[in-house]
Amino acid sequence: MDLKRRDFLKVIGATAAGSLLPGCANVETRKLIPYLLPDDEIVPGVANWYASVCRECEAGCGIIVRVMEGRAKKIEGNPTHPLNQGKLCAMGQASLQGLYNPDRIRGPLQRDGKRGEGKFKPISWDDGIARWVSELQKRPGGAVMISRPASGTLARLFSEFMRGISGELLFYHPSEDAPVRTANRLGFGIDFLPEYDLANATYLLSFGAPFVDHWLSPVHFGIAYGQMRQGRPTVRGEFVQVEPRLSLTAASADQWIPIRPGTEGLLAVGVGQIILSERRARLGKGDQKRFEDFYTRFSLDQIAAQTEVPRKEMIRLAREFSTAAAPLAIGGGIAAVQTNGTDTMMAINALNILVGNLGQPGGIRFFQPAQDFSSGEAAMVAEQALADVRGEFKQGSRSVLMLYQSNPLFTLPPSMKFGDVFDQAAFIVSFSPFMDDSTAMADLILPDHFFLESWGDYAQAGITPVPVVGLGQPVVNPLYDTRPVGDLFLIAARQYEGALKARLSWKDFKSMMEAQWKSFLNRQGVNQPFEAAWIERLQQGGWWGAQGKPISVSKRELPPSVASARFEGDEKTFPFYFYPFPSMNLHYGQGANRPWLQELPDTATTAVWGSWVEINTKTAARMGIHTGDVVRVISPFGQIEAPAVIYPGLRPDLISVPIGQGHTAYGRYAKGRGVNPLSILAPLFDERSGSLAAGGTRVRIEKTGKQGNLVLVDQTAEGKKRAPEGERGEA
Amino acid sequence: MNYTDQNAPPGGPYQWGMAVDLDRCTGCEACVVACHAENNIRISGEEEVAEGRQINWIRIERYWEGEYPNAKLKFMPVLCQHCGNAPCEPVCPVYAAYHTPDGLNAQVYNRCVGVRYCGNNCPYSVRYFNWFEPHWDEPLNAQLNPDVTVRSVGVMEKCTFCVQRIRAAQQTAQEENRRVRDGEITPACVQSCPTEALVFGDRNDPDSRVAKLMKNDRGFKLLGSLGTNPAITYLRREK
Amino acid sequence: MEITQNNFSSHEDEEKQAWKEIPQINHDLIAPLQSVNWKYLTLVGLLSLLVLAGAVAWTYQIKTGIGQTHLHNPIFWGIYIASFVYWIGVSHSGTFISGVLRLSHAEWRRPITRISELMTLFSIIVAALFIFVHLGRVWRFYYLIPYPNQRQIWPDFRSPLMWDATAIFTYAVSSTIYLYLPLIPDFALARDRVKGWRRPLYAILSLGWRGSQVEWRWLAMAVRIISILIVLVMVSVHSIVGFDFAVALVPSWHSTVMAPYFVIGAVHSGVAMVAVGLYLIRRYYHLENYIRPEHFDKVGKIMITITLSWGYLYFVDRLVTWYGRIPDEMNVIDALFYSEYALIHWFMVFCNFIYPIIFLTIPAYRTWPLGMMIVGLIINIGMYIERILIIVPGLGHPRLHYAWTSYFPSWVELMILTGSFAFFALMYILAVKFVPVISIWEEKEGRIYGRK
Amino acid sequence: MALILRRWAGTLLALGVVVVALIIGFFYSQGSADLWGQDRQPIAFSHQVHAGQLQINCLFCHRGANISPTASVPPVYICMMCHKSLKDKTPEIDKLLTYWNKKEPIPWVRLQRLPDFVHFTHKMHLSAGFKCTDCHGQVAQMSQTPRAATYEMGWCVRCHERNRASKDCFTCHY
Repeated sequence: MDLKRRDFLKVIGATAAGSLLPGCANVETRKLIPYLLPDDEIVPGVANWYASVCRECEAGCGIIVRVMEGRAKKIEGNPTHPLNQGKLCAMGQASLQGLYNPDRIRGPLQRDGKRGEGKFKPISWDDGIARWVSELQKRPGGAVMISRPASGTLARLFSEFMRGISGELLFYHPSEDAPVRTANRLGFGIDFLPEYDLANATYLLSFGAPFVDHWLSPVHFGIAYGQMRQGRPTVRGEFVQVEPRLSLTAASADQWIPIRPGTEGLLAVGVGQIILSERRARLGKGDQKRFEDFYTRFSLDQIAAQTEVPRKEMIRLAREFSTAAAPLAIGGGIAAVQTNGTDTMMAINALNILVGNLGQPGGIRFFQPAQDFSSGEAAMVAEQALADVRGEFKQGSRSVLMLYQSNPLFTLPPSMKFGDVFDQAAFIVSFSPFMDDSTAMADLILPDHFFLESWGDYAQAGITPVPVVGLGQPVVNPLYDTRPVGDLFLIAARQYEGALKARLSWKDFKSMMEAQWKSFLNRQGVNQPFEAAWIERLQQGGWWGAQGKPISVSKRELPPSVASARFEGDEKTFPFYFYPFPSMNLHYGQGANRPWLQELPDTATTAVWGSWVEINTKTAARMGIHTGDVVRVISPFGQIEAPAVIYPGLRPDLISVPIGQGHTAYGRYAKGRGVNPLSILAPLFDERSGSLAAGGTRVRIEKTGKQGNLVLVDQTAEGKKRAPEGERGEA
Repeated sequence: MNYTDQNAPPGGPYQWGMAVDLDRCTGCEACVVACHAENNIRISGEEEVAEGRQINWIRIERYWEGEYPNAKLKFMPVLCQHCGNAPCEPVCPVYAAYHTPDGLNAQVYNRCVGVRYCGNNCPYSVRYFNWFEPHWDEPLNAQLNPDVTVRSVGVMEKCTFCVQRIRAAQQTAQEENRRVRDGEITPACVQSCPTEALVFGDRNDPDSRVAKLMKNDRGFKLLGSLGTNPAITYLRREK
Repeated sequence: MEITQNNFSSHEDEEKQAWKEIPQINHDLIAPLQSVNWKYLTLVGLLSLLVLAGAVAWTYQIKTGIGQTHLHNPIFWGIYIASFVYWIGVSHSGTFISGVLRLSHAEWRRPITRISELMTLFSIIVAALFIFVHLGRVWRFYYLIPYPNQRQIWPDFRSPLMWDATAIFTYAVSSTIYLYLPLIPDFALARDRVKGWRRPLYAILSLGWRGSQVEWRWLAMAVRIISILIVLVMVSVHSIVGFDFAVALVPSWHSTVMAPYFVIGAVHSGVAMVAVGLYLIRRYYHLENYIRPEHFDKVGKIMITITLSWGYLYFVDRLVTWYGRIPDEMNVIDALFYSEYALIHWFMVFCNFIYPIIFLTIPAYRTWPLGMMIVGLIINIGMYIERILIIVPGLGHPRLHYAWTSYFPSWVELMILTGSFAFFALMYILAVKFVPVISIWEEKEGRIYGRK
Repeated sequence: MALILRRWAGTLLALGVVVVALIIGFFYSQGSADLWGQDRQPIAFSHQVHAGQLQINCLFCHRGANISPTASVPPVYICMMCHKSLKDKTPEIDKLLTYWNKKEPIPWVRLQRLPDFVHFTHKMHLSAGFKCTDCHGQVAQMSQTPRAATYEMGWCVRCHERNRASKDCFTCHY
C-alpha cells in the first residue's frame, strides 16, 4: 500500500474505456498509455477491492471500493463490518461523485477581494500554511475550530492541536440525534449509544424515530428491520410509528398515529401510566415507588386532549406494548427536535424500563465500545454551543475561525445571527474539499483530500454489539493538489512556536495513525508483528472484537418534567406547525452536489432536483392549492417560496419542507437550487441537549399565484392511481 | 481445454430469477443509486427529468392509499421482469430485444435502431430510451464501469440483471468446471439492499433461496393476468 | 363549350358528334402540361420553402438526437407514427376509388381515377419518409433490410413492423404500376404533342406506344388484372397497419376491430382527400366540363356509406371496451371521453361523423363543389386527430399507473409535419405539370363508347 | 425509334440499381469495418526483433493476456529491464530512454481495437487453449503489426461456430 510506487500511475492503462461510445470513433482510445511502473496489485482490466470507512454521514459504515486502473468504480458495504454487514445506503454509494465531483477545490486558495465575494486566487501550500500558522501565532488562544465530528486518530490530533494553541474545538454536525444521546447520558448515565435490537423485537413502538431515513445509522437499522419483519420463521415484528408527518419510516409501519407535534413525550407518559396501573410493569423493587410517584402526576384525559390520541387508543397501545414478547420503544426525528426533545426521549426510554427490556434481546442493550483507542476529549456539541461561540467572537475573546467540513452558515438559521462570526472574525480558514456556503466566506482555503484519497480511522461509539474501529485507506491517488488535513495540522504543529512541536512530532498523519494502532493492537493482545497485523487490518477494513456481555445499567433516571413543547409564533397569525426534515438523500445538504442524489426521487413525493412544500390534502383543498403551485411559507423570522406537493400523510395543521437545497455555493449541481427551510426558523433550543428545536417554529402559508418548476418523476395527479392488483391482495 | 457453451453448464441450464419481498422494502432507494453506479446510467438533469426522460432501471413506485388520518404509503420496486413470455421481444424488427437461453431478457444496444416498439409494448414501462448522447461533467466519467457499455443516442436500454456480473461468475465457474453457487451472483441492487428485500438466484436450482421464496404463499407475479410469465416474484406485504 | 346530352336522335349521330369533340378534349387536357404562370411558380416556391424548413428540422433532429421531439417514457410513439398511419390511409383512397370503380365499370370514374392514383403514389412516399424520421438511429436503417451479411443476422419477421415494411413495399410497387399502365397511351399522346426537353422523356415513358389494336387489347387486360390485385393489396396492407396496434399489449390498442377499422378509416380520409383534389384541379385548370357536379355528387354518396361504416366500427370498438369494463382499458376511455383528451376527442367525432352525416345527406350540398371540398378538409383534419388519439392516450396510460403521463409535439415535430404536407402538395403540383391529370384516352373512350 | 428508346429505358434502370447498391454498400462498410489508417508509432518497435529473433514470450510483455480481459501493453519499466543493461545505441532506443528519464509513458498508437459494445476477454480465450497467433497472426515475422483479421462480428461468429462456443448475443454484447 505504499503510495510512492503508484505515483506514476496517473495515466490509465489500455482497456476499452467505459467512455468510448458505440459507433463513435473516440480519439483518446486510439492511444495506448502503458503504466510506467508495474504495480503488483494492478492488472489492467482486473478490479481491485480496497476496504475503507464511509464518511458521508456520522454512522461510519465499512465500505469496499472497486478500483480499476487507479479509478474508483463502485462502492459497496464491507461484508465483514458489524455495523452495515455489506450493505450501504444511497448517500454512501454516491460518495464516488464526491470524489469525482467537477467542483472540488483543486488547490490551496486565498481570498481575493472582499470577504464573501467568493473571489479567490491560488496560493502555494507553503505560503498558505505559513499564513495560517502566523495568524494563529498572532492571536494565541484566539482560535475556534468548528469541525464535522472527527473520530479516532484525527479527532485526537485536532484536540491536541487545539489544546496546544489553547483554542476551542467543537465537533458540530447538524442532526436530530443530539437529544437521543443526551437522554441516554442523563437517563442511563452512559455516554455512548446502545444497541437498539430491532432485529429481535416483536413489537416496535417508535415515536418519530426515522430509522430508515437518517436516524443514527439507517443502514444498520434497515438490516435489523428486515430481520424484524421476515427474518424469523414464525414471528413477524409489529411496528407502530407515532409522528405528525408520515415519514419514509412510517410508511413501512403497520400503523401510523398522527400525534400533535411536541406531545410525543406526554403520550409515552400516558402509555406508561396505563402499563403501571394495569400492573404490567416489570420494575425492580427500588424503581416501583419512584415510577408510581412520577406517573401519577399526569391525568390521562389531559394527555389525550393534548396529544389528540384518544384514551382507548392509548390503552390499546399500552396493552399491545406491555404484553409483547420483546417490546421496544425508540424515539427521534420530529419528536426530538422540539424544545422538550430530551425529556421526550427520556420519557420514551422510561417505557423500555417499564417493560424491563434493558439488556434483553430485542430491547435496549449497551455494549462496551472499543477501549483505549484515543479519540481525544472533544465531545459532540449542538447548535446552542455555536450560539455561545458567537458571543465569544462578539466580545473579541475569539478572533480566528477554523472550519473543517462544517457548514454552519447553511445549517444554522439566520435568526441565530451566526453570520456575525464571519463578519467579526479576523481570520477564517477552511479545510473543506468543497466550496460550501461557509468555505466561500473564508480568507484561506487549504483543501483536504476527499476521504477516499486519505488515511483515517473511525472508533464506533455504540450501536453495534461488538467494539469496532474502522480503518480507512486511500483507494485512489489524489486527483488534485490537495493535502490530507492531518498532515496539515502536523506541519502546522512543527512550525508553531511552543510545546506543540514536542507533542505532535510525527512526520505525517499516517505514521501517527500507525503509532496509535500499534499501541492499540498491543493492548488488544494481538501478538503478530505490527506490519503483518496492520496489513491484515487494512484488508479487513478495521478491527472488531468479540461480542461482550451487555453492560448492566444501574442508573434509571426519569425526566424531571414532561410537558408539551413551546412554539414560536402565536397560533392566530401562524396557524401551522412547521417541520423542516432532513431530506432522505441530501440529509442536511451534504448530498446536494452529487447528481445521483439530486436525481434520486424522494420516495414519497417522487420529487427531484429541488425543494417542495408538503401540504395536507384537505388543507390544500381548503386553500385552493394544487401540486405545483408556488406557496410562500412565512414564519416570524422570514419566508421561503417553493412549489407545493399535496401530501396525504400529513396532519392538516402541519407544513413540512425538506432540508438540503437552497445552497448559495457548493458547486454547479447545488448552487441556487431550491430553498433552505432552516432559514426561517426561530432560535429555539432544547435546553437540555442544546440542539436546535427545528420543529418549534409556527408558520402560515400564502398562495403566490406562480407556477414553480416542480419536477416529479410521477407526473400524474394524486388520487387517480391504484397499486397493481397483486399488491392490493387480489392476485 | 473445454469450449463448452456457457449457457450449457454442467447440470443443466440456468434460469435467473429474482424475488422481491414487499414486506421488507422500506423504499430507501439504495438499490437505485447502486444501479446507476454499476450500469453507467446517464445523469439526465433537471430539464430531461421534467420531460419524463429520467432513466431508472430499477425504480421505487409509490402508491398512496386512503386519506388522512388513514393514509397509507406503499412501495414497490419495479425493474425489468425478464418475462419468459416477453411482449417486448417479438415486436423488435431487428432482434435487438430477445431472450437468452438462461432466461434473461436481453437488449443488444449496438443492434437497436430505435423504433421504440418494445418500449410501447412493455406493460411494466421499464424500458428506457436514450433521447440524447449521454454526458458526464469531467471527471465524473472517471467512475464509469468498463464492464458495461455506455449507451449512445437513439438506443433502448433496460435492466440486465447485471449481466456483466453473471457472465463473470459463469466464466469462473466454467474454468473450475462447476455450476455457479447460490448467492455467488448478486446484481448491484440486490447487493446493496439493506433489508434484503431483493433476492437473486437460479430458479432451476430447487435449493436456491430465490426458488424457495418463489414458493412462498405471499408470492404473486406483477400484472400476472397478462401471462407474461415474469422471472420476478413479488411477495405481498403483510398488513 | 357546353355539352348538351340527350338532343341526338341515334347512337350513330351521337358517336359522330363525339368524334368531333376528340381534338378539343386532347387540347383541353394537354394544355395544363404546357402553361406555367407566376401564380403556379410562387406556389411552388412557397411549398419548397416549407419542405426545406422540414428538412432542416429533421437534420437538426438527427444531429442532436431524437430527443428534439417531446416523446418520453412511456409515450415512445408520437405524431411521426400518427402521420405515417395517416398518409398510408390517404394513399389507399386512390387505388380504392379507381380500382373499385374500374371493376364496377362506373362511368363517372373517368375524370377521377388519375387524380386519385397520383395521390396514392405521393402519399405513400411521404408515409415511407416518416418511418425514417421516426427512427432513433436512422443511420442504422439498413438493419431493417433483409440482406445477407457477415453478422449472419436477419430482421425478425415476427415483428409487425417487418410486416409493415413488406406490405408497404408491395403496395408502393403495385400502385406505381397501376398508375403507370393507364398512363402509357397518354404519354404517347403527349410525346406527339409536347415540344421541348420533355419530348424524349415522354418518348421513353410511352415505351414506344403506337396505339395498335394488339396494344390496346393487352393494355385493357393488364389494367383489369392489376385493378383486382390492387384492391386486394390495399385491403391487406391497411389491415397490417392495423395489426401494428392490434397485436400490441397497450391498453386500447389491443382490439380485434383494428384491421377493418383501419381500412375504413383509410378510405375515409382518402376519399375525402380526393374530393379536395377534385375541387382544386377543377378550379385551377378550368376543367369544369370534365369534372362536373355529378361527379362530386357520386363521391359524396360514397362518402356517406364510408362515414356510416366508420362510425359503426368506432362505436363497436368503444362499446366492447365499455361493456367489458377492463380497468386498464377504461382508464384510456375515461381520458378520452371525460378528462384530458375529451375536448379534442369529441371534436374528432364531430369532424369524422357528425358534420359529414348532417351535410352529405342533403343532395343539394353534394353537388356544391366548394362544400364538398370543405367536407373533405374537415374529414381529413378529423382523421389526423383520430390517428393521434389512437396512439397517444393508450401509451399515456400504461398498466402501472405510476408511469402515467401525457404528450404534446415539439416545434421540431411540428415543422417536420408541415414539411411533409408541403412535400405532398409540391410533388402533386409538379406532377400535374408532367402527367395529364385526367386520363385522356379513358375520357375519350367514355365519350364514344361510354353511354352504350 | 421506339425500339432504341426501349433500350435507353433498360440502361437507365440498370444505372439506378447500381447507384442504390453503391449507397447500401457504403453504409454497410461504415457500420462494420474500422476504416481509419494505421498511424506511425512513436517508437519504431519491431515485434520481428523481439518476438522473432529474441524469442521473447508474448506474455512476458503483454502480461495481462492470460489473467485479464485485456492483454495490456507493457509498462516502460519492462522495456528498461533489458534496455538498462543493453549497451547498443540506436536512435529508437534513445527515444525509449528519453521517455524513461522524463518518467513519461509511451503513447503507443492503438492498432488492435474493438468497439466499446464488444466485451472480449483474452483470459477466456487463452484458457480455452487458443494461441495469440490465432487472432494476431505471425507477429514474430512482422516488423509492424497491422490488424491480422477484420475483427468484425462475422469473423468472431464463424470461429465461435467452429468451436461450438456460445453464439448468444449476450455473450459479448452488454
